[in-house]
Amino acid sequence: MGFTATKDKGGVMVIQVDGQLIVGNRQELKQLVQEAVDHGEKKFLVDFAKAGYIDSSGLGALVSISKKVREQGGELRLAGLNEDLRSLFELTKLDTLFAISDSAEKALIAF
Amino acid sequence: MGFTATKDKGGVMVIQVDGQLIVGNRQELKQLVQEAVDHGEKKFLVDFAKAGYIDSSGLGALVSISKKVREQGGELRLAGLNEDLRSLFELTKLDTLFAISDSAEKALIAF
Amino acid sequence: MTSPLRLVVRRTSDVDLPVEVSTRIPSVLDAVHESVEVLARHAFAGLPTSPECERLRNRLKTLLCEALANAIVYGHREDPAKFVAVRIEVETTLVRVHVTDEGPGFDPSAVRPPLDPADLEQETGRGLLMIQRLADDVSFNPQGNSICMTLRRP
Amino acid sequence: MTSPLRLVVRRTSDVDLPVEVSTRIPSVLDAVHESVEVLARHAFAGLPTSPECERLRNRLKTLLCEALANAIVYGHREDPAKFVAVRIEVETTLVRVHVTDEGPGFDPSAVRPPLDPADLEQETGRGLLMIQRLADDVSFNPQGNSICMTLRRP
Ligand SMILES: Nc1ncnc2c1ncn2[C@@H]1O[C@H](COP(=O)(O)OP(=O)(O)O)[C@@H](O)[C@H]1O
Ligand SMILES: Nc1ncnc2c1ncn2[C@@H]1O[C@H](COP(=O)(O)OP(=O)(O)O)[C@@H](O)[C@H]1O
Repeated sequence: MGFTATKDKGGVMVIQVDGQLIVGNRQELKQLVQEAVDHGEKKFLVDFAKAGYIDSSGLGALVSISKKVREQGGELRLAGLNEDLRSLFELTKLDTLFAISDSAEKALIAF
Repeated sequence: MGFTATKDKGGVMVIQVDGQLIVGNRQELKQLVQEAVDHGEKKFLVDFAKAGYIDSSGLGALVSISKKVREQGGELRLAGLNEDLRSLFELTKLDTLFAISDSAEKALIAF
Repeated sequence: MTSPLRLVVRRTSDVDLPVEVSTRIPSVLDAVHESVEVLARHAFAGLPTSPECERLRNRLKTLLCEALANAIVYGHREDPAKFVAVRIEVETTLVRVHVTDEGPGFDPSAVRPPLDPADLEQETGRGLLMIQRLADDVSFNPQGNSICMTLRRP
Repeated sequence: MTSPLRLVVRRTSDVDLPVEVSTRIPSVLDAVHESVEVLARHAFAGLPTSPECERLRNRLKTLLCEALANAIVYGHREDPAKFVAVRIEVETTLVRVHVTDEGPGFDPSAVRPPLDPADLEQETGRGLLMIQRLADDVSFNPQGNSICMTLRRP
Protein backbone atom coordinates (compact mmCIF):
# COMPACT_ATOMS: atom_id res chain seq x y z
CA MET A 1 0.00 0.00 0.00
CA GLY A 2 1.52 3.24 -1.11
CA PHE A 3 2.54 5.30 -4.10
CA THR A 4 5.67 5.31 -6.18
CA ALA A 5 6.43 8.50 -8.08
CA THR A 6 8.95 8.54 -10.91
CA LYS A 7 9.71 11.33 -13.35
CA ASP A 8 9.96 9.98 -16.87
CA LYS A 9 12.24 11.29 -19.60
CA GLY A 10 9.46 13.45 -21.04
CA GLY A 11 9.06 15.23 -17.70
CA VAL A 12 5.87 13.43 -16.70
CA MET A 13 5.44 12.53 -13.01
CA VAL A 14 4.28 8.94 -13.15
CA ILE A 15 2.52 7.97 -9.92
CA GLN A 16 1.92 4.29 -9.46
CA VAL A 17 -0.90 3.26 -7.11
CA ASP A 18 0.20 0.19 -5.22
CA GLY A 19 -2.71 -2.00 -4.02
CA GLN A 20 -5.46 0.50 -3.30
CA LEU A 21 -6.49 4.14 -3.31
CA ILE A 22 -8.94 4.55 -0.45
CA VAL A 23 -9.99 6.65 2.51
CA GLY A 24 -6.92 5.44 4.41
CA ASN A 25 -4.23 6.64 2.00
CA ARG A 26 -5.74 9.26 -0.32
CA GLN A 27 -4.17 12.07 1.80
CA GLU A 28 -0.72 10.76 0.90
CA LEU A 29 -1.57 10.97 -2.79
CA LYS A 30 -2.92 14.50 -2.44
CA GLN A 31 0.18 15.54 -0.52
CA LEU A 32 2.49 13.93 -3.06
CA VAL A 33 0.86 15.79 -5.93
CA GLN A 34 0.66 19.07 -3.99
CA GLU A 35 4.39 18.96 -3.32
CA ALA A 36 5.16 18.17 -6.94
CA VAL A 37 2.93 21.01 -8.12
CA ASP A 38 4.63 23.37 -5.67
CA HIS A 39 7.88 22.16 -7.20
CA GLY A 40 6.68 23.27 -10.63
CA GLU A 41 5.64 19.92 -12.07
CA LYS A 42 2.92 20.18 -14.71
CA LYS A 43 2.36 16.72 -16.17
CA PHE A 44 0.98 13.89 -14.08
CA LEU A 45 0.08 10.32 -14.85
CA VAL A 46 -1.63 8.14 -12.25
CA ASP A 47 -1.11 4.49 -13.16
CA PHE A 48 -3.54 1.93 -11.69
CA ALA A 49 -1.94 -1.15 -13.26
CA LYS A 50 -0.98 -2.39 -9.80
CA ALA A 51 -4.13 -1.24 -8.00
CA GLY A 52 -6.69 -3.75 -6.75
CA TYR A 53 -9.45 -1.57 -5.39
CA ILE A 54 -10.42 2.06 -4.89
CA ASP A 55 -13.29 3.70 -3.04
CA SER A 56 -15.23 6.93 -3.42
CA SER A 57 -12.74 8.79 -1.21
CA GLY A 58 -10.03 7.71 -3.64
CA LEU A 59 -12.11 9.00 -6.55
CA GLY A 60 -12.61 12.23 -4.62
CA ALA A 61 -8.87 12.57 -4.17
CA LEU A 62 -8.39 12.17 -7.92
CA VAL A 63 -10.99 14.89 -8.56
CA SER A 64 -9.15 17.12 -6.13
CA ILE A 65 -5.66 16.64 -7.55
CA SER A 66 -6.87 16.96 -11.13
CA LYS A 67 -8.41 20.33 -10.23
CA LYS A 68 -5.17 21.43 -8.57
CA VAL A 69 -3.06 20.39 -11.54
CA ARG A 70 -5.36 22.12 -14.01
CA GLU A 71 -5.36 25.32 -11.97
CA GLN A 72 -1.60 25.44 -12.45
CA GLY A 73 -1.99 24.97 -16.18
CA GLY A 74 -0.94 21.33 -15.94
CA GLU A 75 -2.38 18.08 -17.18
CA LEU A 76 -3.35 14.86 -15.37
CA ARG A 77 -4.03 11.52 -17.01
CA LEU A 78 -5.11 8.15 -15.67
CA ALA A 79 -4.06 4.77 -17.02
CA GLY A 80 -3.98 1.05 -16.30
CA LEU A 81 -7.55 0.74 -15.01
CA ASN A 82 -8.88 -2.78 -15.22
CA GLU A 83 -12.48 -3.40 -16.22
CA ASP A 84 -13.84 -3.17 -12.65
CA LEU A 85 -11.93 -0.02 -11.75
CA ARG A 86 -12.95 1.58 -15.01
CA SER A 87 -16.60 0.84 -14.31
CA LEU A 88 -16.35 2.89 -11.09
CA PHE A 89 -15.45 5.91 -13.20
CA GLU A 90 -18.34 5.20 -15.52
CA LEU A 91 -21.00 4.78 -12.86
CA THR A 92 -19.92 8.03 -11.19
CA LYS A 93 -19.62 9.71 -14.62
CA LEU A 94 -16.06 10.64 -13.70
CA ASP A 95 -14.93 9.06 -16.96
CA THR A 96 -16.13 12.33 -18.53
CA LEU A 97 -13.88 14.36 -16.23
CA PHE A 98 -10.61 12.47 -16.66
CA ALA A 99 -8.39 11.67 -19.60
CA ILE A 100 -8.15 7.90 -19.33
CA SER A 101 -5.71 5.80 -21.35
CA ASP A 102 -5.50 2.04 -21.50
CA SER A 103 -1.87 1.88 -20.48
CA ALA A 104 0.84 4.11 -19.07
CA GLU A 105 2.70 3.83 -22.39
CA LYS A 106 -0.26 5.16 -24.36
CA ALA A 107 -0.85 7.92 -21.82
CA LEU A 108 2.76 9.06 -22.01
CA ILE A 109 2.50 9.38 -25.79
CA ALA A 110 -0.67 11.46 -25.38
CA PHE A 111 0.95 14.16 -23.25
CA MET B 1 -9.34 -38.03 3.99
CA GLY B 2 -9.36 -41.79 3.88
CA PHE B 3 -7.23 -44.88 4.25
CA THR B 4 -5.01 -46.70 1.81
CA ALA B 5 -4.36 -50.35 2.51
CA THR B 6 -1.51 -52.19 0.81
CA LYS B 7 -0.21 -55.68 1.52
CA ASP B 8 3.56 -55.67 1.61
CA LYS B 9 5.83 -58.52 0.52
CA GLY B 10 6.11 -59.83 4.06
CA GLY B 11 2.33 -60.21 4.27
CA VAL B 12 1.75 -57.14 6.44
CA MET B 13 -1.36 -55.06 5.76
CA VAL B 14 -0.03 -51.53 5.74
CA ILE B 15 -2.83 -49.02 6.37
CA GLN B 16 -1.96 -45.43 5.69
CA VAL B 17 -4.01 -42.76 7.44
CA ASP B 18 -4.54 -39.89 5.08
CA GLY B 19 -5.13 -36.54 6.81
CA GLN B 20 -6.97 -37.47 9.99
CA LEU B 21 -8.40 -40.30 12.07
CA ILE B 22 -11.42 -38.87 13.84
CA VAL B 23 -15.03 -39.38 14.82
CA GLY B 24 -16.05 -38.86 11.20
CA ASN B 25 -14.00 -41.66 9.60
CA ARG B 26 -12.98 -44.13 12.31
CA GLN B 27 -15.82 -46.51 11.28
CA GLU B 28 -14.18 -46.91 7.89
CA LEU B 29 -10.92 -47.94 9.54
CA LYS B 30 -12.67 -50.42 11.80
CA GLN B 31 -14.53 -51.89 8.85
CA LEU B 32 -11.37 -52.11 6.76
CA VAL B 33 -9.56 -54.03 9.48
CA GLN B 34 -12.58 -56.23 10.24
CA GLU B 35 -12.80 -57.30 6.63
CA ALA B 36 -9.09 -58.00 6.44
CA VAL B 37 -9.26 -60.06 9.66
CA ASP B 38 -12.23 -61.99 8.27
CA HIS B 39 -10.05 -62.58 5.22
CA GLY B 40 -7.41 -64.17 7.42
CA GLU B 41 -4.95 -61.30 7.66
CA LYS B 42 -2.85 -61.37 10.85
CA LYS B 43 -0.28 -58.58 10.61
CA PHE B 44 -1.30 -54.92 10.54
CA LEU B 45 0.64 -51.72 10.43
CA VAL B 46 -1.14 -48.36 10.76
CA ASP B 47 1.10 -45.64 9.33
CA PHE B 48 0.46 -42.05 10.47
CA ALA B 49 3.19 -40.43 8.38
CA LYS B 50 0.53 -38.61 6.35
CA ALA B 51 -1.85 -37.91 9.23
CA GLY B 52 -2.33 -34.38 10.53
CA TYR B 53 -4.64 -34.85 13.48
CA ILE B 54 -6.53 -37.51 15.41
CA ASP B 55 -9.11 -37.31 18.16
CA SER B 56 -10.13 -39.55 21.05
CA SER B 57 -12.62 -41.40 18.84
CA GLY B 58 -9.73 -42.21 16.53
CA LEU B 59 -7.70 -43.47 19.48
CA GLY B 60 -10.73 -45.53 20.53
CA ALA B 61 -10.91 -47.07 17.08
CA LEU B 62 -7.25 -48.07 17.32
CA VAL B 63 -7.89 -49.68 20.73
CA SER B 64 -10.79 -51.57 19.19
CA ILE B 65 -8.98 -52.88 16.11
CA SER B 66 -5.91 -53.81 18.11
CA LYS B 67 -8.13 -55.92 20.39
CA LYS B 68 -9.75 -57.56 17.37
CA VAL B 69 -6.43 -58.36 15.75
CA ARG B 70 -4.98 -59.78 18.95
CA GLU B 71 -8.05 -61.96 19.50
CA GLN B 72 -7.31 -63.58 16.17
CA GLY B 73 -3.72 -64.20 17.19
CA GLY B 74 -2.50 -61.33 15.05
CA GLU B 75 -0.29 -58.34 15.64
CA LEU B 76 -0.88 -54.60 15.14
CA ARG B 77 1.80 -51.93 15.08
CA LEU B 78 1.70 -48.17 14.73
CA ALA B 79 4.30 -46.00 13.00
CA GLY B 80 5.00 -42.57 11.61
CA LEU B 81 3.58 -40.56 14.54
CA ASN B 82 4.95 -37.04 14.71
CA GLU B 83 5.75 -35.47 18.07
CA ASP B 84 2.26 -34.08 18.63
CA LEU B 85 0.43 -37.25 17.64
CA ARG B 86 2.78 -39.31 19.80
CA SER B 87 2.05 -37.09 22.78
CA LEU B 88 -1.65 -37.98 22.49
CA PHE B 89 -0.74 -41.62 23.06
CA GLU B 90 1.40 -40.63 26.02
CA LEU B 91 -1.15 -38.46 27.77
CA THR B 92 -3.78 -41.20 27.43
CA LYS B 93 -1.20 -43.84 28.40
CA LEU B 94 -2.06 -45.70 25.23
CA ASP B 95 1.64 -45.72 24.39
CA THR B 96 1.79 -48.63 26.86
CA LEU B 97 -0.88 -50.53 24.91
CA PHE B 98 0.51 -50.21 21.39
CA ALA B 99 3.74 -51.25 19.73
CA ILE B 100 4.90 -47.95 18.27
CA SER B 101 7.77 -47.66 15.78
CA ASP B 102 9.31 -44.46 14.46
CA SER B 103 8.78 -45.36 10.84
CA ALA B 104 6.90 -47.88 8.72
CA GLU B 105 10.24 -49.34 7.63
CA LYS B 106 11.30 -50.03 11.23
CA ALA B 107 7.88 -51.43 12.07
CA LEU B 108 7.99 -53.84 9.12
CA ILE B 109 11.34 -55.20 10.29
CA ALA B 110 9.90 -55.73 13.78
CA PHE B 111 7.08 -58.02 12.64
CA MET C 1 4.20 -60.16 -8.19
CA THR C 2 2.26 -57.03 -7.45
CA SER C 3 0.73 -56.52 -4.04
CA PRO C 4 -3.03 -56.11 -3.79
CA LEU C 5 -4.09 -52.52 -3.29
CA ARG C 6 -7.29 -51.42 -1.67
CA LEU C 7 -8.35 -47.87 -1.43
CA VAL C 8 -11.06 -46.68 0.91
CA VAL C 9 -12.17 -43.20 0.04
CA ARG C 10 -14.67 -41.70 2.38
CA ARG C 11 -17.77 -40.11 0.95
CA THR C 12 -17.34 -36.39 1.39
CA SER C 13 -20.18 -35.10 3.51
CA ASP C 14 -22.03 -32.33 1.76
CA VAL C 15 -22.13 -29.92 4.65
CA ASP C 16 -23.21 -26.51 3.51
CA LEU C 17 -21.88 -24.56 6.44
CA PRO C 18 -22.76 -20.87 6.66
CA VAL C 19 -19.98 -19.10 8.52
CA GLU C 20 -20.11 -15.69 10.12
CA VAL C 21 -17.09 -13.45 10.51
CA SER C 22 -17.48 -10.46 12.78
CA THR C 23 -15.46 -7.77 14.45
CA ARG C 24 -15.63 -4.32 16.01
CA ILE C 25 -13.55 -1.55 14.51
CA PRO C 26 -12.47 1.63 16.31
CA SER C 27 -13.76 4.77 14.61
CA VAL C 28 -10.46 5.85 13.13
CA LEU C 29 -10.10 6.26 9.36
CA ASP C 30 -6.53 4.98 9.55
CA ALA C 31 -7.90 1.63 10.74
CA VAL C 32 -10.07 1.12 7.65
CA HIS C 33 -7.47 -0.38 5.34
CA GLU C 34 -6.12 -2.97 7.77
CA SER C 35 -9.65 -3.86 8.91
CA VAL C 36 -10.83 -4.35 5.35
CA GLU C 37 -7.89 -6.62 4.56
CA VAL C 38 -8.31 -8.69 7.72
CA LEU C 39 -12.05 -9.08 7.20
CA ALA C 40 -11.70 -10.07 3.55
CA ARG C 41 -9.04 -12.60 4.47
CA HIS C 42 -11.18 -14.32 7.10
CA ALA C 43 -14.43 -14.11 5.17
CA PHE C 44 -12.99 -15.46 1.93
CA ALA C 45 -10.63 -18.00 3.46
CA GLY C 46 -10.28 -20.91 1.11
CA LEU C 47 -11.78 -19.05 -1.83
CA PRO C 48 -9.71 -19.98 -4.89
CA THR C 49 -7.33 -17.41 -6.33
CA SER C 50 -9.06 -17.33 -9.70
CA PRO C 51 -9.43 -13.91 -11.38
CA GLU C 52 -13.18 -14.14 -10.82
CA CYS C 53 -12.75 -14.59 -7.06
CA GLU C 54 -10.12 -11.87 -6.96
CA ARG C 55 -12.69 -9.52 -8.47
CA LEU C 56 -15.28 -10.51 -5.89
CA ARG C 57 -12.71 -9.96 -3.16
CA ASN C 58 -11.91 -6.46 -4.44
CA ARG C 59 -15.59 -5.64 -4.76
CA LEU C 60 -16.09 -6.67 -1.13
CA LYS C 61 -13.15 -4.52 -0.07
CA THR C 62 -14.48 -1.42 -1.85
CA LEU C 63 -17.90 -1.93 -0.28
CA LEU C 64 -16.36 -2.33 3.16
CA CYS C 65 -14.31 0.84 2.70
CA GLU C 66 -17.41 2.83 1.79
CA ALA C 67 -19.60 1.57 4.60
CA LEU C 68 -16.85 1.80 7.22
CA ALA C 69 -15.88 5.32 6.22
CA ASN C 70 -19.51 6.47 6.45
CA ALA C 71 -20.02 4.78 9.82
CA ILE C 72 -16.83 6.32 11.19
CA VAL C 73 -17.30 9.83 9.79
CA TYR C 74 -21.08 10.35 9.90
CA GLY C 75 -22.12 7.79 12.46
CA HIS C 76 -19.36 8.34 15.01
CA ARG C 77 -17.73 11.67 14.04
CA GLU C 78 -14.40 9.83 14.23
CA ASP C 79 -14.72 9.24 17.97
CA PRO C 80 -12.17 6.44 18.53
CA ALA C 81 -14.04 5.28 21.62
CA LYS C 82 -16.98 4.24 19.47
CA PHE C 83 -16.87 0.99 17.55
CA VAL C 84 -18.32 0.01 14.21
CA ALA C 85 -19.76 -3.51 14.23
CA VAL C 86 -19.12 -5.59 11.12
CA ARG C 87 -20.69 -8.96 10.53
CA ILE C 88 -20.13 -10.92 7.34
CA GLU C 89 -22.33 -13.91 6.60
CA VAL C 90 -20.64 -16.26 4.17
CA GLU C 91 -22.92 -18.75 2.47
CA THR C 92 -22.39 -20.98 -0.52
CA THR C 93 -24.15 -18.71 -2.96
CA LEU C 94 -23.80 -15.28 -1.37
CA VAL C 95 -22.00 -13.03 1.06
CA ARG C 96 -23.92 -10.61 3.27
CA VAL C 97 -22.06 -7.71 4.88
CA HIS C 98 -23.66 -5.85 7.80
CA VAL C 99 -22.05 -2.61 8.97
CA THR C 100 -23.64 -0.97 12.00
CA ASP C 101 -22.76 2.24 13.81
CA GLU C 102 -24.12 3.81 17.00
CA GLY C 103 -25.03 7.05 15.27
CA PRO C 104 -28.41 8.65 14.55
CA GLY C 105 -28.71 7.03 11.13
CA PHE C 106 -29.92 8.79 7.99
CA ASP C 107 -32.38 8.51 5.13
CA PRO C 108 -30.51 6.96 2.21
CA SER C 109 -33.33 7.75 -0.23
CA ALA C 110 -32.67 11.46 0.31
CA VAL C 111 -29.06 11.27 -0.88
CA ARG C 112 -28.32 12.77 -4.33
CA PRO C 113 -24.94 11.86 -5.76
CA PRO C 114 -23.12 14.54 -7.83
CA LEU C 115 -23.87 13.16 -11.29
CA ASP C 116 -24.73 16.42 -13.06
CA PRO C 117 -21.88 17.67 -15.24
CA ALA C 118 -21.78 20.83 -13.11
CA ASP C 119 -21.31 18.72 -9.95
CA LEU C 120 -18.63 16.35 -11.14
CA GLU C 121 -15.86 18.34 -9.52
CA GLN C 122 -17.32 17.72 -6.07
CA GLU C 123 -14.96 15.61 -4.03
CA THR C 124 -17.55 13.71 -2.00
CA GLY C 125 -21.03 12.23 -2.20
CA ARG C 126 -20.35 9.12 -4.30
CA GLY C 127 -20.20 6.50 -1.54
CA LEU C 128 -23.81 5.33 -1.53
CA LEU C 129 -23.93 5.40 -5.31
CA MET C 130 -20.96 3.08 -5.47
CA ILE C 131 -22.43 0.80 -2.83
CA GLN C 132 -25.72 0.60 -4.71
CA ARG C 133 -23.99 -0.25 -7.97
CA LEU C 134 -21.35 -2.64 -6.64
CA ALA C 135 -23.58 -4.69 -4.36
CA ASP C 136 -26.17 -7.09 -5.76
CA ASP C 137 -28.56 -5.95 -3.07
CA VAL C 138 -28.53 -3.18 -0.44
CA SER C 139 -30.85 -2.60 2.48
CA PHE C 140 -30.88 -0.47 5.62
CA ASN C 141 -32.50 -0.88 9.01
CA PRO C 142 -35.35 1.58 9.67
CA GLN C 143 -33.10 3.88 11.70
CA GLY C 144 -30.56 4.05 8.90
CA ASN C 145 -27.51 3.25 11.03
CA SER C 146 -27.09 -0.31 9.80
CA ILE C 147 -26.50 -1.27 6.19
CA CYS C 148 -26.65 -4.76 4.69
CA MET C 149 -24.86 -5.31 1.40
CA THR C 150 -25.29 -8.61 -0.44
CA LEU C 151 -22.89 -10.05 -2.98
CA ARG C 152 -23.71 -13.09 -5.08
CA ARG C 153 -20.82 -15.51 -5.29
CA PRO C 154 -19.64 -16.63 -8.72
CA MET D 1 20.75 10.71 -16.81
CA THR D 2 18.74 8.90 -14.17
CA SER D 3 15.26 10.06 -13.39
CA PRO D 4 14.49 11.15 -9.84
CA LEU D 5 12.67 8.55 -7.81
CA ARG D 6 10.43 9.27 -4.89
CA LEU D 7 8.86 6.60 -2.82
CA VAL D 8 5.99 7.25 -0.44
CA VAL D 9 5.42 4.32 1.86
CA ARG D 10 2.46 4.67 4.12
CA ARG D 11 2.86 3.94 7.80
CA THR D 12 1.12 0.66 8.43
CA SER D 13 -1.57 1.23 11.00
CA ASP D 14 -1.13 -1.07 13.97
CA VAL D 15 -4.70 -2.22 14.21
CA ASP D 16 -5.00 -5.16 16.51
CA LEU D 17 -8.31 -6.44 15.26
CA PRO D 18 -9.94 -9.27 17.17
CA VAL D 19 -12.06 -11.27 14.76
CA GLU D 20 -14.81 -13.71 15.58
CA VAL D 21 -15.72 -16.67 13.41
CA SER D 22 -18.95 -18.44 14.21
CA THR D 23 -21.30 -21.02 12.82
CA ARG D 24 -24.04 -23.50 13.71
CA ILE D 25 -23.46 -27.15 12.97
CA PRO D 26 -26.20 -29.78 12.57
CA SER D 27 -25.89 -32.59 15.11
CA VAL D 28 -24.61 -35.21 12.71
CA LEU D 29 -21.25 -36.88 13.32
CA ASP D 30 -20.61 -37.00 9.58
CA ALA D 31 -20.60 -33.19 9.55
CA VAL D 32 -17.76 -32.91 12.05
CA HIS D 33 -14.84 -33.27 9.69
CA GLU D 34 -16.00 -30.74 7.12
CA SER D 35 -17.06 -28.31 9.85
CA VAL D 36 -13.69 -28.55 11.56
CA GLU D 37 -11.86 -27.89 8.30
CA VAL D 38 -14.06 -24.94 7.36
CA LEU D 39 -13.78 -23.38 10.82
CA ALA D 40 -10.01 -23.79 10.99
CA ARG D 41 -9.68 -22.26 7.53
CA HIS D 42 -11.68 -19.15 8.41
CA ALA D 43 -10.28 -18.73 11.89
CA PHE D 44 -6.65 -19.08 10.85
CA ALA D 45 -6.92 -17.26 7.53
CA GLY D 46 -3.64 -15.57 6.83
CA LEU D 47 -1.74 -17.56 9.42
CA PRO D 48 1.62 -18.45 7.87
CA THR D 49 2.23 -22.03 6.80
CA SER D 50 5.17 -22.52 9.15
CA PRO D 51 5.42 -25.91 10.92
CA GLU D 52 4.63 -24.14 14.20
CA CYS D 53 1.37 -22.74 12.85
CA GLU D 54 0.53 -26.06 11.24
CA ARG D 55 0.83 -27.65 14.68
CA LEU D 56 -1.44 -25.02 16.21
CA ARG D 57 -3.93 -25.59 13.40
CA ASN D 58 -3.96 -29.35 14.03
CA ARG D 59 -4.31 -28.81 17.76
CA LEU D 60 -7.32 -26.60 17.12
CA LYS D 61 -8.82 -29.24 14.83
CA THR D 62 -8.45 -32.02 17.40
CA LEU D 63 -10.03 -29.82 20.08
CA LEU D 64 -12.93 -28.97 17.79
CA CYS D 65 -13.48 -32.66 16.97
CA GLU D 66 -13.66 -33.53 20.67
CA ALA D 67 -15.99 -30.74 21.69
CA LEU D 68 -18.25 -31.14 18.65
CA ALA D 69 -18.53 -34.92 19.06
CA ASN D 70 -19.50 -34.50 22.71
CA ALA D 71 -22.05 -31.79 21.94
CA ILE D 72 -23.58 -33.89 19.17
CA VAL D 73 -23.63 -37.22 21.00
CA TYR D 74 -24.27 -36.26 24.64
CA GLY D 75 -25.80 -32.82 24.25
CA HIS D 76 -28.10 -33.54 21.30
CA ARG D 77 -28.27 -37.37 21.03
CA GLU D 78 -27.46 -36.91 17.34
CA ASP D 79 -30.74 -35.11 16.65
CA PRO D 80 -29.99 -33.42 13.29
CA ALA D 81 -32.60 -30.76 13.99
CA LYS D 82 -30.49 -29.44 16.87
CA PHE D 83 -27.52 -27.22 16.17
CA VAL D 84 -24.20 -26.87 17.93
CA ALA D 85 -23.06 -23.25 18.16
CA VAL D 86 -19.36 -22.63 17.60
CA ARG D 87 -17.72 -19.27 18.14
CA ILE D 88 -13.99 -18.76 17.69
CA GLU D 89 -12.41 -15.56 18.95
CA VAL D 90 -9.15 -14.88 17.17
CA GLU D 91 -6.88 -12.38 18.90
CA THR D 92 -3.23 -11.56 18.35
CA THR D 93 -1.99 -13.66 21.22
CA LEU D 94 -4.68 -16.28 21.63
CA VAL D 95 -7.59 -18.17 20.13
CA ARG D 96 -10.70 -18.90 22.18
CA VAL D 97 -13.08 -21.63 21.01
CA HIS D 98 -16.61 -21.76 22.43
CA VAL D 99 -18.74 -24.83 21.70
CA THR D 100 -22.30 -24.74 23.03
CA ASP D 101 -25.06 -27.32 22.82
CA GLU D 102 -28.72 -27.20 23.86
CA GLY D 103 -28.39 -30.24 26.10
CA PRO D 104 -28.62 -30.63 29.88
CA GLY D 105 -24.90 -30.15 30.40
CA PHE D 106 -22.75 -32.23 32.74
CA ASP D 107 -20.25 -31.96 35.56
CA PRO D 108 -16.80 -32.19 33.97
CA SER D 109 -15.09 -32.61 37.35
CA ALA D 110 -16.89 -35.94 37.77
CA VAL D 111 -15.38 -37.45 34.64
CA ARG D 112 -12.68 -40.10 35.17
CA PRO D 113 -10.70 -41.01 32.06
CA PRO D 114 -9.60 -44.66 31.66
CA LEU D 115 -5.95 -44.26 32.70
CA ASP D 116 -5.62 -47.36 34.90
CA PRO D 117 -3.79 -50.18 33.12
CA ALA D 118 -6.91 -52.31 33.55
CA ASP D 119 -9.02 -49.67 31.78
CA LEU D 120 -6.78 -48.94 28.81
CA GLU D 121 -8.75 -51.21 26.50
CA GLN D 122 -11.85 -49.05 26.90
CA GLU D 123 -12.74 -47.43 23.63
CA THR D 124 -14.17 -44.19 24.98
CA GLY D 125 -13.76 -41.68 27.79
CA ARG D 126 -10.61 -39.85 26.65
CA GLY D 127 -12.17 -36.75 25.11
CA LEU D 128 -12.10 -34.38 28.07
CA LEU D 129 -8.65 -35.58 29.03
CA MET D 130 -7.36 -34.69 25.59
CA ILE D 131 -9.11 -31.34 25.68
CA GLN D 132 -7.60 -30.53 29.07
CA ARG D 133 -4.12 -31.44 27.93
CA LEU D 134 -4.21 -29.91 24.44
CA ALA D 135 -5.78 -26.57 25.37
CA ASP D 136 -3.85 -23.96 27.32
CA ASP D 137 -6.98 -23.25 29.29
CA VAL D 138 -10.42 -24.87 29.56
CA SER D 139 -13.57 -23.61 31.25
CA PHE D 140 -17.27 -24.48 31.27
CA ASN D 141 -20.39 -22.48 31.91
CA PRO D 142 -22.18 -23.39 35.16
CA GLN D 143 -24.69 -25.61 33.36
CA GLY D 144 -21.92 -27.56 31.65
CA ASN D 145 -23.32 -27.31 28.13
CA SER D 146 -20.82 -24.73 26.90
CA ILE D 147 -17.08 -25.23 26.84
CA CYS D 148 -14.43 -22.58 26.24
CA MET D 149 -11.00 -23.78 25.10
CA THR D 150 -8.13 -21.30 24.88
CA LEU D 151 -5.02 -21.72 22.75
CA ARG D 152 -2.03 -19.40 23.04
CA ARG D 153 -0.68 -18.39 19.66
CA PRO D 154 2.99 -18.88 18.92
N1 LIG E 1 -23.67 5.79 8.61
C1 LIG E 1 -24.20 7.01 8.34
N2 LIG E 1 -24.74 7.73 9.34
C2 LIG E 1 -25.27 8.97 9.09
N3 LIG E 1 -25.29 9.54 7.87
C3 LIG E 1 -24.74 8.87 6.84
C4 LIG E 1 -24.19 7.57 7.02
N4 LIG E 1 -23.76 7.15 5.80
C5 LIG E 1 -24.03 8.13 4.92
N5 LIG E 1 -24.63 9.18 5.54
C6 LIG E 1 -25.11 10.42 4.89
O1 LIG E 1 -25.24 10.19 3.52
C7 LIG E 1 -24.51 11.16 2.78
C8 LIG E 1 -23.97 10.55 1.50
O2 LIG E 1 -22.97 9.59 1.79
P1 LIG E 1 -22.05 9.05 0.63
O3 LIG E 1 -22.88 8.79 -0.59
O4 LIG E 1 -21.28 7.88 1.16
O5 LIG E 1 -21.08 10.21 0.25
P2 LIG E 1 -19.94 10.90 1.13
O6 LIG E 1 -19.66 10.02 2.27
O7 LIG E 1 -18.81 11.08 0.21
O8 LIG E 1 -20.56 12.22 1.56
C9 LIG E 1 -23.43 11.65 3.72
O9 LIG E 1 -23.02 12.94 3.42
C10 LIG E 1 -24.14 11.57 5.06
O10 LIG E 1 -24.91 12.72 5.29
N1 LIG F 1 -21.63 -31.69 25.90
C1 LIG F 1 -21.89 -32.65 26.81
N2 LIG F 1 -23.14 -32.79 27.33
C2 LIG F 1 -23.41 -33.74 28.24
N3 LIG F 1 -22.49 -34.63 28.71
C3 LIG F 1 -21.24 -34.55 28.23
C4 LIG F 1 -20.86 -33.57 27.26
N4 LIG F 1 -19.56 -33.73 26.99
C5 LIG F 1 -19.13 -34.75 27.74
N5 LIG F 1 -20.13 -35.27 28.50
C6 LIG F 1 -20.03 -36.37 29.46
O1 LIG F 1 -18.68 -36.56 29.82
C7 LIG F 1 -18.28 -37.89 29.58
C8 LIG F 1 -16.83 -37.96 29.17
O2 LIG F 1 -16.66 -37.39 27.90
P1 LIG F 1 -15.30 -37.61 27.13
O3 LIG F 1 -14.16 -37.45 28.07
O4 LIG F 1 -15.29 -36.71 25.95
O5 LIG F 1 -15.29 -39.13 26.67
P2 LIG F 1 -16.26 -39.88 25.65
O6 LIG F 1 -16.94 -38.84 24.86
O7 LIG F 1 -15.36 -40.71 24.84
O8 LIG F 1 -17.17 -40.64 26.51
C9 LIG F 1 -19.24 -38.42 28.55
O9 LIG F 1 -19.38 -39.80 28.63
C10 LIG F 1 -20.53 -37.68 28.88
O10 LIG F 1 -21.22 -38.36 29.90
